[in-house]
Amino acid sequence: MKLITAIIKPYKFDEVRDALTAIGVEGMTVTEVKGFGRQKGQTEIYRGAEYSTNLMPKLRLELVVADDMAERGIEAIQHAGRTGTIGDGKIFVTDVSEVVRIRTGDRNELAL
Amino acid sequence: MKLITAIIKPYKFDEVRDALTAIGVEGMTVTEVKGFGRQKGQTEIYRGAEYSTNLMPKLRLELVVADDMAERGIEAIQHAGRTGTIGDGKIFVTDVSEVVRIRTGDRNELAL
Amino acid sequence: MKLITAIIKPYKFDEVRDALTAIGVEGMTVTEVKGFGRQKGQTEIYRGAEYSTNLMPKLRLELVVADDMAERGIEAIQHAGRTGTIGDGKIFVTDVSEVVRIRTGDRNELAL
Amino acid sequence: MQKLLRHFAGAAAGLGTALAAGAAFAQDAAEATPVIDTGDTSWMLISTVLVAMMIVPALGLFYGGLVRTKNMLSVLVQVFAIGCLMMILWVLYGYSLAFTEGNAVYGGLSKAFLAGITPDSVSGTIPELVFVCFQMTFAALTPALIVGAFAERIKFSALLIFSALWFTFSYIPMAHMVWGGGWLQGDGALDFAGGTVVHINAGVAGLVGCLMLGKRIGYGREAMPPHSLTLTMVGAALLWMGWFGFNAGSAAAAGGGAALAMINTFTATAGAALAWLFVEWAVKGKPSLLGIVSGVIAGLVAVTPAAGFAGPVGSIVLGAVASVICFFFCTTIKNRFGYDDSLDVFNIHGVGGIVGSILTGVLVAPSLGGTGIDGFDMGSQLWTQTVATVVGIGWSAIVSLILFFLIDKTIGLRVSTDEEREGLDLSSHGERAYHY
Amino acid sequence: MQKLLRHFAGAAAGLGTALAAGAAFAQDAAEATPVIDTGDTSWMLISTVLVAMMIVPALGLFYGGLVRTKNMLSVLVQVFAIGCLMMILWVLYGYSLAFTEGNAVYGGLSKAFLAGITPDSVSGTIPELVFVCFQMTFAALTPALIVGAFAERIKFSALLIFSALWFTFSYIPMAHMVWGGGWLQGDGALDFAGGTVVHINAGVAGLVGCLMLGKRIGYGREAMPPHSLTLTMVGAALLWMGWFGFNAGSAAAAGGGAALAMINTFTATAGAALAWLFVEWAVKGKPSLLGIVSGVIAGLVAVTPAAGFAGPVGSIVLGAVASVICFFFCTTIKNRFGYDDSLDVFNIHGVGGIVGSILTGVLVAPSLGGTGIDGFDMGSQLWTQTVATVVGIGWSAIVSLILFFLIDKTIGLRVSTDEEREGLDLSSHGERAYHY
Amino acid sequence: MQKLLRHFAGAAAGLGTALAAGAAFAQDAAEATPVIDTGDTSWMLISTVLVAMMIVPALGLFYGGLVRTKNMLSVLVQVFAIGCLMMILWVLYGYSLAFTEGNAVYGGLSKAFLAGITPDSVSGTIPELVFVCFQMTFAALTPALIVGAFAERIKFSALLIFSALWFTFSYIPMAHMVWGGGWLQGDGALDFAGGTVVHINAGVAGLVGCLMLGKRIGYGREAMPPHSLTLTMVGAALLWMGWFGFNAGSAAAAGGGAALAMINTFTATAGAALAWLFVEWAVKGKPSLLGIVSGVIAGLVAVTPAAGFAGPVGSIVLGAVASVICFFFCTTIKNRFGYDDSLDVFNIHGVGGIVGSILTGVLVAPSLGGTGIDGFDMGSQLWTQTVATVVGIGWSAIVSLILFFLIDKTIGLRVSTDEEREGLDLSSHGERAYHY
Ligand SMILES: Nc1ncnc2c1ncn2[C@@H]1O[C@H](COP(=O)(O)OP(=O)(O)O)[C@@H](O)[C@H]1O
Ligand SMILES: Nc1ncnc2c1ncn2[C@@H]1O[C@H](COP(=O)(O)OP(=O)(O)O)[C@@H](O)[C@H]1O
Ligand SMILES: Nc1ncnc2c1ncn2[C@@H]1O[C@H](COP(=O)(O)OP(=O)(O)O)[C@@H](O)[C@H]1O
Repeated sequence: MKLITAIIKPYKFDEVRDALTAIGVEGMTVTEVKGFGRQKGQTEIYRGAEYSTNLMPKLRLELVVADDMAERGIEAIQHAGRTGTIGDGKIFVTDVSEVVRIRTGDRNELAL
Repeated sequence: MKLITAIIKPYKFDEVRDALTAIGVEGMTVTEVKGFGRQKGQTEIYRGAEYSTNLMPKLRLELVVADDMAERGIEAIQHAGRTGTIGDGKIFVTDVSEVVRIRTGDRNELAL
Repeated sequence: MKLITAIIKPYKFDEVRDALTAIGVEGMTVTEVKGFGRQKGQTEIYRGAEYSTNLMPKLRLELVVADDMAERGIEAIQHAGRTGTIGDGKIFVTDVSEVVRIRTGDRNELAL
Repeated sequence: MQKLLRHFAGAAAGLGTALAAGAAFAQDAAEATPVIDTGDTSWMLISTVLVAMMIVPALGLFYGGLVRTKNMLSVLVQVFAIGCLMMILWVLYGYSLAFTEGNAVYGGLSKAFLAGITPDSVSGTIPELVFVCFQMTFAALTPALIVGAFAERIKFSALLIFSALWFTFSYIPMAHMVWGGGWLQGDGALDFAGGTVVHINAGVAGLVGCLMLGKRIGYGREAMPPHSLTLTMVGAALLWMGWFGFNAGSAAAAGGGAALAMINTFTATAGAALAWLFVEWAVKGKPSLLGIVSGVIAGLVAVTPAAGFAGPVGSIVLGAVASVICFFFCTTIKNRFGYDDSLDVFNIHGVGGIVGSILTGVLVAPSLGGTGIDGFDMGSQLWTQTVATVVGIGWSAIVSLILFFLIDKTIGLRVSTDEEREGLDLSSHGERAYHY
Repeated sequence: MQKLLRHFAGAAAGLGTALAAGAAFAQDAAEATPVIDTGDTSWMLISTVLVAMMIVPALGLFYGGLVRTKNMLSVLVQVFAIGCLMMILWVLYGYSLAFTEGNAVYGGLSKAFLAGITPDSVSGTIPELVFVCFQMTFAALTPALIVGAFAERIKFSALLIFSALWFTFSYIPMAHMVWGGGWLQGDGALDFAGGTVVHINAGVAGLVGCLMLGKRIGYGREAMPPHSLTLTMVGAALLWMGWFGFNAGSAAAAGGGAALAMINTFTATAGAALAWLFVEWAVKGKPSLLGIVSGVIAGLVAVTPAAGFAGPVGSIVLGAVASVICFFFCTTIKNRFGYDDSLDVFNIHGVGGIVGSILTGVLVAPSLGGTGIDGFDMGSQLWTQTVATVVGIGWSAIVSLILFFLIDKTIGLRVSTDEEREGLDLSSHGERAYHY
Repeated sequence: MQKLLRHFAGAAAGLGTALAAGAAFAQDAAEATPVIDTGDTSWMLISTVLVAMMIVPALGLFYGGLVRTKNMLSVLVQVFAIGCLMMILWVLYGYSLAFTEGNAVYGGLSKAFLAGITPDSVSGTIPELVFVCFQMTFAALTPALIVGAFAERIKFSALLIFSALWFTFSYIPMAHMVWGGGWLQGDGALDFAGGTVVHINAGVAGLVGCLMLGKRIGYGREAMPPHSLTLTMVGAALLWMGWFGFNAGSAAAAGGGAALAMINTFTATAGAALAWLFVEWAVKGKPSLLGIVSGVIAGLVAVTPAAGFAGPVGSIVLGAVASVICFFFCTTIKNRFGYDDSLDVFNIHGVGGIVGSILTGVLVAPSLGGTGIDGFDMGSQLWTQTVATVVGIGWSAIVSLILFFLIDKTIGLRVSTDEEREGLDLSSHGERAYHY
């Protein structure tokens, strides 16, 4: 099984989720994160102090899928999450050796 | 070493932590996340607008353990985190190739 | 490619980021997390109720780097993130099988 | 109204009449050597503060809590800046154009820059400067009410220009017509504290605005829940508190008229709040905080024209009826017609104002516990109320339409798509509301 | 009290007497052609607004900040809805049953629906409608105070029913007994602004309620820290501000009596706040914000019955003593006995009210800077104060016990375990407080 | 000032004079059997509440919103505790030392513990106890203003000691000198509501404090954005509302003088708010919420000494000028000189106070719409204003310097590095502001 971790623009979430649901992904876990990268943030000014942050708000999606779903998942995310402007984010794939569904104790593919 | 990532119901956290402490786990990292899965959320209504979210609040636990602790860790979480109702969450296990303790520079098992 | 996950003290973030930028890391993803470990928190008191939490605020950095950058990344973080007191945090390294840049569809090293 | 009220027992004399008379014709009254009543002055000073508090923080919080985090500060800046700008314009020419003698629509410029008004000038039983201040708060509040209708997407510069022009061409004429000796003042329409001048006027401008600007990006598709109902609650509660100054202050004296307006401002509001709560409970399954505070505002709007005329029990009914109608607009009509009145300015201020304005003609009836007016006949009074209401709607609609059109064709009304998505706080104001 | 007070210099005449007299026996007074004093009226109008502000937003924020995020809105809806419901009931029958002539426990129904009260009716030196409004805010506040004791677990429908019944069977009788010409008014007990009627009454009901409902799930095991002490601070500060209307407004006139009540409302509160701060610093190691604001409330509660009788320096002592005793209840007694008085309603309002009620009998002594009363004897006054206090405790306890029992056996008092865990905001009201 | 004002039409009589006279020399006046005016009393009672509200919640929120989350509660505790402590000290000796006859710098102790003041004591047309309360709120507010200059790093115990001593050696003497019959009262300097005593005094102490304590860890390197501009907005708005009591209450009566002070408190503030907004828009590219509310405070500070002397249009100019100068200090001077005046206490209260104090000498000119004073000559009045300003600056600077030095050498002024990094909420007060 594979763990797909995707960093996306927050307002793209609904589209990405729909694209994933469409290909049969039934679960994922979402975290609000800050992304540091090429994309530069707005300058914030508070009286005398100016801060130009490079930390942009992003969503981090985590989904474990069966090996054969991985490529389709990646494509779905890349397609739906793309705006074509800097800061669209990344997708990382890592191997997962074991998955458990807490409710039932089911393991691996059964647990997805 | 293994990285155990567990998505659990927030109110189960104290029980899960106690179960892990009991088997000798000494550290973990906790993130507030939203889970998307079979469990459906309450409908929220704000004047004319109704939103039924599928994003449920969850806690994400991350703990790196020595290989021989992995199975006991999984069992402790599955046991303590279980309520038997939909939405109890998942556990994922991935391999970790290296661990460092920042304070000392200790590596691997020493760093846990 | 490697995924370096580092748990650090929040106020060390600027130093760690600068150290990583200095060695050529161009992107990372940051999450606010709570850490459970040896470090003990302050006791909070609210009228009759006292809570001594063991959950300390931490930042979790996630950066994917080319294999040959991994060791330098680890060292940069360990060096810049160190205060020498308990609770400085951990670094974990895992393998990443695939990376995609959403904007362009570039894969792997190209996507970093 | 002025003539009718003269015959009327005094207890419920609307501010417009009582004070405008004093203010506008101070010369004539001078022979009678008017004296200041410290009790009345004290009440009008604090009423002024209460109404000012309705602008900031109350309206800012009420609206701000309802938008998404990324637009929070934009709403606060808008309300704050409009309030301040109107205060300046009021002193420069607003007061004079509204409250000196002139034609049917505008007064004159004899008191521009408050010329000739000294601390010793008297208006009724209070210093004229207090009357200037009290009316200033109304003038500053009204344009700020409008911003809720097109929150989260308007360009700040366009809004400031719109507000200044709308103040000049819609607020001032309406104030002069209803309170300042103009067209509507003689026709017997009852409007105790500004149902037409303030709420219908602002509500209709909001509707026109949200139609002209179009919907927010993602409206109807993305979730846009209020970012802090806690703040909305605080805003609503403070609006209620401020409204005691608005309504009971409109009696212009600390006596029985203020007392009646105050109790009605309690009972109509309580009735409306509970009505929304229970209707929502029945229809949607759960009684909500946003529901009860929406009812509060609906009740306050509806009782504004009636506060000095209806009885306390009649006001309960008034509040409840208006609340249910506003509920229907917010939950059904808006969705049916698809206009994005973001914070329900028209659906509550406009609709509630219309209901209140018309029902005032019913509830003033002594048989229903009202104070009655000289020669009261419900049929003809209802007609008079309807005429004034329609004039208010029409005037505001036409002026707003023209202004929004002109601004749209020149500097544009909306921010860019990217800016809207980023949120106005960062893109227009360079700040973020929270760094927790 | 009435008889005693008549001999008493006027400066510190408790509202109950002064106005109730005027209100209840307006007919007799009619010959004396009572006139309205605009200064007094102005002060009572604004005092009414101040007390109303104590309900919303002040109490809502004070309590709301102390609960967990998931229950924030439930507290706000509870406070808001109870406040509105009581306002309606007050107009329908509450005022009449409390403040018209009747038997020892209840008045009559002659003024139900405020029948016969016009803007021209006078009570003392103010319009009777102002007195109705001022008293309305007390009646609306008191039942809302109770909700803190069993916050985070009560069923909303059960709470509304309890509040309506408790208002009818505990608040109204106590108000009639103490202020409306009933049982306790003749016995000489001193209660300037409502220590018994409001605070002891509500505090005891809260204790009974939290015992009958049981503890929150996880109480004592899970951390339940306040979700926003900032909001609690705002609430406490606004309660203090509103309390100036509560206490100094209870003088029913803008004179020396109000002045004394106001300075005592400053000094007792400041004394109590610092006392809690320093005791906590000494005992727990750190002075906290929640500590200082808890002291503020304890001081305000304690000075309520004494505000028009004690001297400013005596009030400092009163506040400090009450504060330390409440601290002891919140930090020790509650844990020892294990009742889950979630927001310390009994531990502060009940206990502080009792301390204040009894010490009023001491601090009124001219030798201690108090105003004195005719024929003062500390021993007998203390006895009188104790009797009134015990009656207040007993009455409220019995009524509350019966009501909670009946509701529990019929529709049930508590939400389900799942709903409690999910949080009342979502499960009972279908909303979330924050979407940051 | 006293002499000058006697010749002056009464409308704009500064509180200091009018009431202090009444208070300090009550004996002499006794023959004239002073009577209480209920209207004036009503206005002064509510003005007192308004000023009290400036301390909590207003100042607490204004400052609290500007600090980082981890120090939120520390600011709230500081403001709350200082306020309460000063109230106690005011009753014990402050009022007496400030407002009884004595030497050029201090009054006497004849009214320590408020000895001899009863509810029947009269001061001008109001009960003396009301005057005591009104002045108490000024005394409690002023030291609390200072904390913003060295927020996020001061040791709580050191702050309490500093505040008590600074109150005794800087606030009381300044109040006595300017209002209580001391040194500066006779020299003709105009200070309507406390520009020197309150704002310059506090602003200069803040500057000295932030220099003596040093910069916050990370200042200039780490981002330290305000944690909640929403709260800062609420605080600023409530400060404005409270300031109506501060300025218009300083007329000590509900008449034309209060009316003038009120309208100036509107127009100067609105002018200042817009000036900051537009200057920031021009210079920094975007108009911000923090900008507009900073302008609000700058305008309020500047108009404080002028409120009863300038005209409404002159006040617009006054506010705008002060605002631009304060903007310059906050954005340029502070960075150039590198002092960490964390929340810009000196840059706004100090600088705005100085600008206002001096320009009052200009704007009082009848030719500029001011009220004029007997024998007005702009040159000499400007000189008088400058002298008083310099005395205020010097006195506060020297006292603050000595006090900070002594405390630093004994118990120390700053928390440890670890505590500062952890945040004062947890390390000094054992709490966290939010648990969302
Ligand atoms: N090496 C990396 N490791 C982890 N996350 C990264 C890395 N590089 C970029 N990111 C994440 O991807 C986001 C987008 O990256 P950025 O460089 O801004 O744009 P783009 O992906 O379009 O080139 C960043 O905000 C960050 O969250
Ligand atoms: N494929 C997945 N990858 C990552 N997280 C998942 C996945 N499926 C479920 N989850 C997480 O587990 C939580 C519980 O899943 P859900 O399907 O609701 O219930 P259950 O695990 O009881 O079948 C989800 O809220 C989500 O956070
Ligand atoms: N086994 C672990 N798995 C995941 N995270 C851990 C683990 N142990 C510690 N951590 C993280 O590292 C942080 C620091 O650990 P701690 O034991 O307090 O100090 P130190 O690393 O200095 O020994 C913790 O707060 C937690 O976030």
